Amino acid sequence: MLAPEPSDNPIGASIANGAQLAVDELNADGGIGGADVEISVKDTKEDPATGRSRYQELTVNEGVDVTTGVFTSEVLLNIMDDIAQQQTLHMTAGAATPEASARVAENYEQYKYHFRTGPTNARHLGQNMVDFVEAKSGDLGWESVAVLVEDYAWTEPVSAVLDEKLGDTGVEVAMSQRYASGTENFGPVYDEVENSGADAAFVAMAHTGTPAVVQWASQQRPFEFGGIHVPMQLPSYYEATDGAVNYGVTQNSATPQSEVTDKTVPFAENYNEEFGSYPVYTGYIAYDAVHQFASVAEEVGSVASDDLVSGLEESSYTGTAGTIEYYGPDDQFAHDVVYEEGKVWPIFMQWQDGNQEVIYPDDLATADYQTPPWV
Amino acid sequence: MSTEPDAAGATGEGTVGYGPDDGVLVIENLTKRFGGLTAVDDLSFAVREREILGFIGPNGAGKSTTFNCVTGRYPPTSGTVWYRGEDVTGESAHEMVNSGLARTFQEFRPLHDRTVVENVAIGLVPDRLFSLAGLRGETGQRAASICRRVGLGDRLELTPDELPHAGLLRLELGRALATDPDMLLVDEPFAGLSGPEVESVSGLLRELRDEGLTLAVVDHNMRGLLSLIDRAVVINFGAKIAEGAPEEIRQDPEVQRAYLGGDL
Amino acid sequence: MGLNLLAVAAVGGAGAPAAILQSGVSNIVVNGLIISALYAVVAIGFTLIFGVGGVLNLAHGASITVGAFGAYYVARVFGMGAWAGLVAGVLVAAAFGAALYLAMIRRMEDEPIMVMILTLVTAVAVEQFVLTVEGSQPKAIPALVGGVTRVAGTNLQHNLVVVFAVSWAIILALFLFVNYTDAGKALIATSMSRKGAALVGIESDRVNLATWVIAGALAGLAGVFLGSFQTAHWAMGRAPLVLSFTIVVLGGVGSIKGSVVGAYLIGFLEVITTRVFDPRLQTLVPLVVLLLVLLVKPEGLFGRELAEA
Amino acid sequence: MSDDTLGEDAAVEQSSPATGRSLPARYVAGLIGLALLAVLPVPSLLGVESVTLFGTVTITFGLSSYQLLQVAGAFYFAMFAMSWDVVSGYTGQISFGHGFFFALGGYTSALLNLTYGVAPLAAIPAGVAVAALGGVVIGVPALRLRGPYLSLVTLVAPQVLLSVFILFSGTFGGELGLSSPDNLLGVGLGNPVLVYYIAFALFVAILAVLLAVTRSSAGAVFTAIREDEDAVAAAGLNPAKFKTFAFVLSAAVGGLAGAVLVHTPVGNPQPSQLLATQVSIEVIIAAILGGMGTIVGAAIGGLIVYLLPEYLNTVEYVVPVLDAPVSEIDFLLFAVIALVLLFVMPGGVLRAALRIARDRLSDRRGEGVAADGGRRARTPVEQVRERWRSAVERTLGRGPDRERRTTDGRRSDGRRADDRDANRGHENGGDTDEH
Repeated sequence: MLAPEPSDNPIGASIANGAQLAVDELNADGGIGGADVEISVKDTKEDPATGRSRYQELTVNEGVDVTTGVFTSEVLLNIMDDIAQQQTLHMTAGAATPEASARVAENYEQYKYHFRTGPTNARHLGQNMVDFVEAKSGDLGWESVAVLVEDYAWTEPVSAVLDEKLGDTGVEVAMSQRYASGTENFGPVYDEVENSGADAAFVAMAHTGTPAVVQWASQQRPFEFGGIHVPMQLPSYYEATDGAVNYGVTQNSATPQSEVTDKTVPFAENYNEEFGSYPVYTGYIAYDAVHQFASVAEEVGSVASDDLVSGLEESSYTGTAGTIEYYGPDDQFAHDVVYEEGKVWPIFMQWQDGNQEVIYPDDLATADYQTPPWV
Repeated sequence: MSTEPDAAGATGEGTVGYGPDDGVLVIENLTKRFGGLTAVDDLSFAVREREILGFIGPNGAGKSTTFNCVTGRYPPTSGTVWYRGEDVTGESAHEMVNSGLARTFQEFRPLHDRTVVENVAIGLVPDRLFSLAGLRGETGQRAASICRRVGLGDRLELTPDELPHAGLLRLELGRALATDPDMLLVDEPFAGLSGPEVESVSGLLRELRDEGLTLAVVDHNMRGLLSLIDRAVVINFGAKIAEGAPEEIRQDPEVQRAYLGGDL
Repeated sequence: MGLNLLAVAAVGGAGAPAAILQSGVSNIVVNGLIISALYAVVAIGFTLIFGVGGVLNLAHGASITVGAFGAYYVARVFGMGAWAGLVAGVLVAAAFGAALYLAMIRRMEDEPIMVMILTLVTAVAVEQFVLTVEGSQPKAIPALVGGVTRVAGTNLQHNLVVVFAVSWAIILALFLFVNYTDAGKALIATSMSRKGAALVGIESDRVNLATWVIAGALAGLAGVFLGSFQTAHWAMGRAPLVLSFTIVVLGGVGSIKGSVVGAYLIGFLEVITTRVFDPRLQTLVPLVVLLLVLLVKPEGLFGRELAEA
Repeated sequence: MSDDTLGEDAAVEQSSPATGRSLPARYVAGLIGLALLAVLPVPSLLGVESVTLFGTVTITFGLSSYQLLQVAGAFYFAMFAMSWDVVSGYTGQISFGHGFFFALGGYTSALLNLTYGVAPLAAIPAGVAVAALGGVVIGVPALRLRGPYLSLVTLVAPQVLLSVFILFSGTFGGELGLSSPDNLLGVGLGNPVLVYYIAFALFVAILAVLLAVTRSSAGAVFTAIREDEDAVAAAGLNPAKFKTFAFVLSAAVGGLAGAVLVHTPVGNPQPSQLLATQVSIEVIIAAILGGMGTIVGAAIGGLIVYLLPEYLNTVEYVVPVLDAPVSEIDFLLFAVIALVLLFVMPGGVLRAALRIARDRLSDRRGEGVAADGGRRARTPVEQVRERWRSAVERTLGRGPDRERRTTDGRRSDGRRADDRDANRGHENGGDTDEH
């Protein structure tokens, strides 16, 4: 289990706790093939070098059968070669870079031990944003958007898809910027957005999301705010930002109240009971990954990596975030979770007075979109 | 070291303008200004082969500045310095040393982190990055013999901080000698020395001259110097006010005015 | 100076529609004025310590973090409001400065290199402590004053106006203190010559302590401001520390006037870089300026003027 | 290794003529240490990592594969620390941003490999060359700048580099770095013993070269520069040449370590490992704690500083007040421990150990402490301190530094220096040697 700062970063904590919950359930249910499941959590500190060292600790030293987790794309890419060398199954739960699956596709025999249980890869994240705009821009009243994307590896495919397809949705792209990683002062960026006259900032943010949304709200910038904003997925985020996140929109795997599948709400409730808070998306994915791994291991009757690989390729498992299937070895996104309506199809939610309300897709919607009052 | 005929003698004293060959070290129209302050003002003089020249002036007269301009600590504002017929104006400190002009520091600058003999040995290190000349074997012996030469033979393994004042002066001389100079600039050697010590150091300097070295000795105080030097140049406010044999200097009215009859 | 900058901005923005251009320019001016005032507050504390104690305080950025989180706790966690947070942030950071001086610096005053190393490690320890306790997610500190006014095509946040006004009030107060009070003159005397100050009966220990307290308070204030219009997080002190170097080197060591001028140069340079050229150059430009000044004119553009400042 | 006593050794060891040419105890200790490091992987090589005696007592020797990898990583870090020591410990030009050189070496080699497919063996020398060039870029300004100003340049240089990396993140991978390039000679995770020995061989080679240089006359000149540049010039030596040489040598060695490191399974071309402020700080702490200006001390300090957090990482104890396990706050603990140690023994662990050992030894021999009292030389830290003070004093116009220096140098008379005012007018102009 590789998680960033599992004791204080909610993303890392969700990975660790989600997996822990799944393991507890498995063991209560007799383990895998009668054997108890042990879990070992290591802290990547969101740092590629540390992540790699911890991965080596898990695989070289502890000889684990499967690894999961990894939130940061850079960390994942940095352990891909070690995964190949160690020939140990890895189920990513957090990092979105399609470069990982590209390597699986290009060099299948070497890299086939990598699967991405979630989230959908970054190209699909971009596609998901386009699909959202296409479906909802009318309801939201977004005629033009300013695309703001943080400059990290995971957003490159997102930007590529947005550049390519956003224009075709009928929404005008008034401005498009990849701002520097580590940006803290969004004043200049927002001034540009204002000057561009866009209705909304359409964002892809993870590492830099908090200062961005806090400054948007506290400065009452005259545009709306939505897209993929990872911290905003955090159920305790309203509290953490002192309400600044109100009216912000983000894509998400699931929310504690959304019935993405039958398992979603029970899992969220169990998690809350056990750990005193609700999980973020990585929690759902890590939980699903452990369960899917267990069911495949039971099925093939082995924890040998090669058996597990073929087992997972065949597997269709309905978890908390949707029905999880993987693209085949020949697909350009080999071993990535399939992005498709009815399988894994993320939701979009808006913060409304402290609640995460689903606004898309319509069948799961719990509320209508609200425009910030100052816009 | 060769003993050339005394070329400077022909030129005579008091003549304006010196040529490159008027002495071992020739300073012509040297001026150094710091901002608005003129520390050295159009100063010219020559140091002849194998003499001991006294370079004298009251406190603040510009002696050390002249010295520092000659030895490359900072470049003169204008003027020329010749050493052995070559224009060496503005050359850096180590280049001057390598061309044969060594100096001591008035305020003593030993390397506090090493012994006496190691302090001297640093002067024996060739100015090359990669050198096989180890510091132990031969170098160590040469350094030790230089220490003995300057009267520190029994204190090789002491650190500078353990040396008395006179010992530090000897150490300065030892380190300068280690660079194998033709000429030595000695900055204020006698200040703070007792009478017998002055005698002893003077003896050492005279011996060095007898071995072929040319010396220029700076002091603001002529007392200890008179028996040592062959000739003196006296400056005040950065300009030369007198030049000649010690006795002439002592009688010179302008020199007496500069010192208000005091220190002479 | 303002005029020159306007000209540069206008050239940079040439070709844009006039209205946008105009709002862009007023934007640059407003943002530059405000951010520069904040930078000046940070840099003055840094330069005072350097001037008076002769040491570089690399924990100055940590003081900013300490101030910001002090304010965060009082304002958010204890729910006592933004202004109480401001006071708390300043006090906590001043206490941090005092503690640093008394526990560590006082014994190392003559060892600038050890001070530099120890303060650097202290800064790391503070960062790591905040990271451990609060995590890596940034925290929002409530704005001192809410609301926005539209001025000359720019949205002017009232919060930033407060930042600007308080910063300038502090700068002017310090200037008057240093020049017209006995305590301030003692400070200058100590910065000129510790020996000399001792001769006229100034206890350099107390002056140094006062300097560290003042510098800590200024950094704390800046931390609260930064936290209130950006966010507070564990590494928030790093960039301001580097900016302080740049400003102090630019403006000359130990000079309040120099720091203010340096801060305005750097502040406007930063704002213009981000608006007119590329926002991603924001961190690079001050660094390059610092290197250039160090290499070309290390005594600063204005030399040392603490003597009369 | 030469065994002369000039230079830094003099401060460490009491050179007693009585010991003659027999190998001093510290060399024996050093060689034993190296020998131990050399045989560390043997048990795991033989597949015997533990033996159970009489069915009850289990003795574990050697290290697990993962621990071997960790020690290999520590070797590279020790090389960084040694490279820092050459320039900062010896010449007193304190570098606050040595990561600049590690990153130049590591990134150059990694980029050549990743982008152009250059084999590691060919890419590494290129990395070394670029790092050495970086040494010139920093070393030449260092000729003009003194004290804190030089340190500011070194502090800022890696940040400029990092900003450039972020600005051109497409090429340099930004804040989080590049992915790992090919392994050197194809030695990867599967062969931890070889990974270990490659690191160990390079470690020993660099240690030997740096010991040779610093124990040669060049080393004596380096320490003399640290002590007094004018005196060095007065000895006919060009301080600028030697300072630049020290910078270039240091940069090249650091670059070499960085370049090889990225081609191992324990290293990555990433800011957090090569360029971050944290790296540069850790190197300083390692060298100072180990004993600045000794090379060996830096090596030992480097090993300890790298392995300490790795050890803390395995500790599962939860710190009560912070409510965080030790393994997650290793760097915080490290910083606090370092702070305390720096405060208690700024002269370094090695020096302290040697001093204690020496005192014990002389006690046993019945020699008085006085035998050693004659060699109370100043530590490099004190020397550098002295230089800085003068640089700061000059900058601040607090009068000529010489006065202080001579006070420390126990000048007996109190006469006023001739021409001082003129000098002062000059020296107040700034902190540089403008001339």
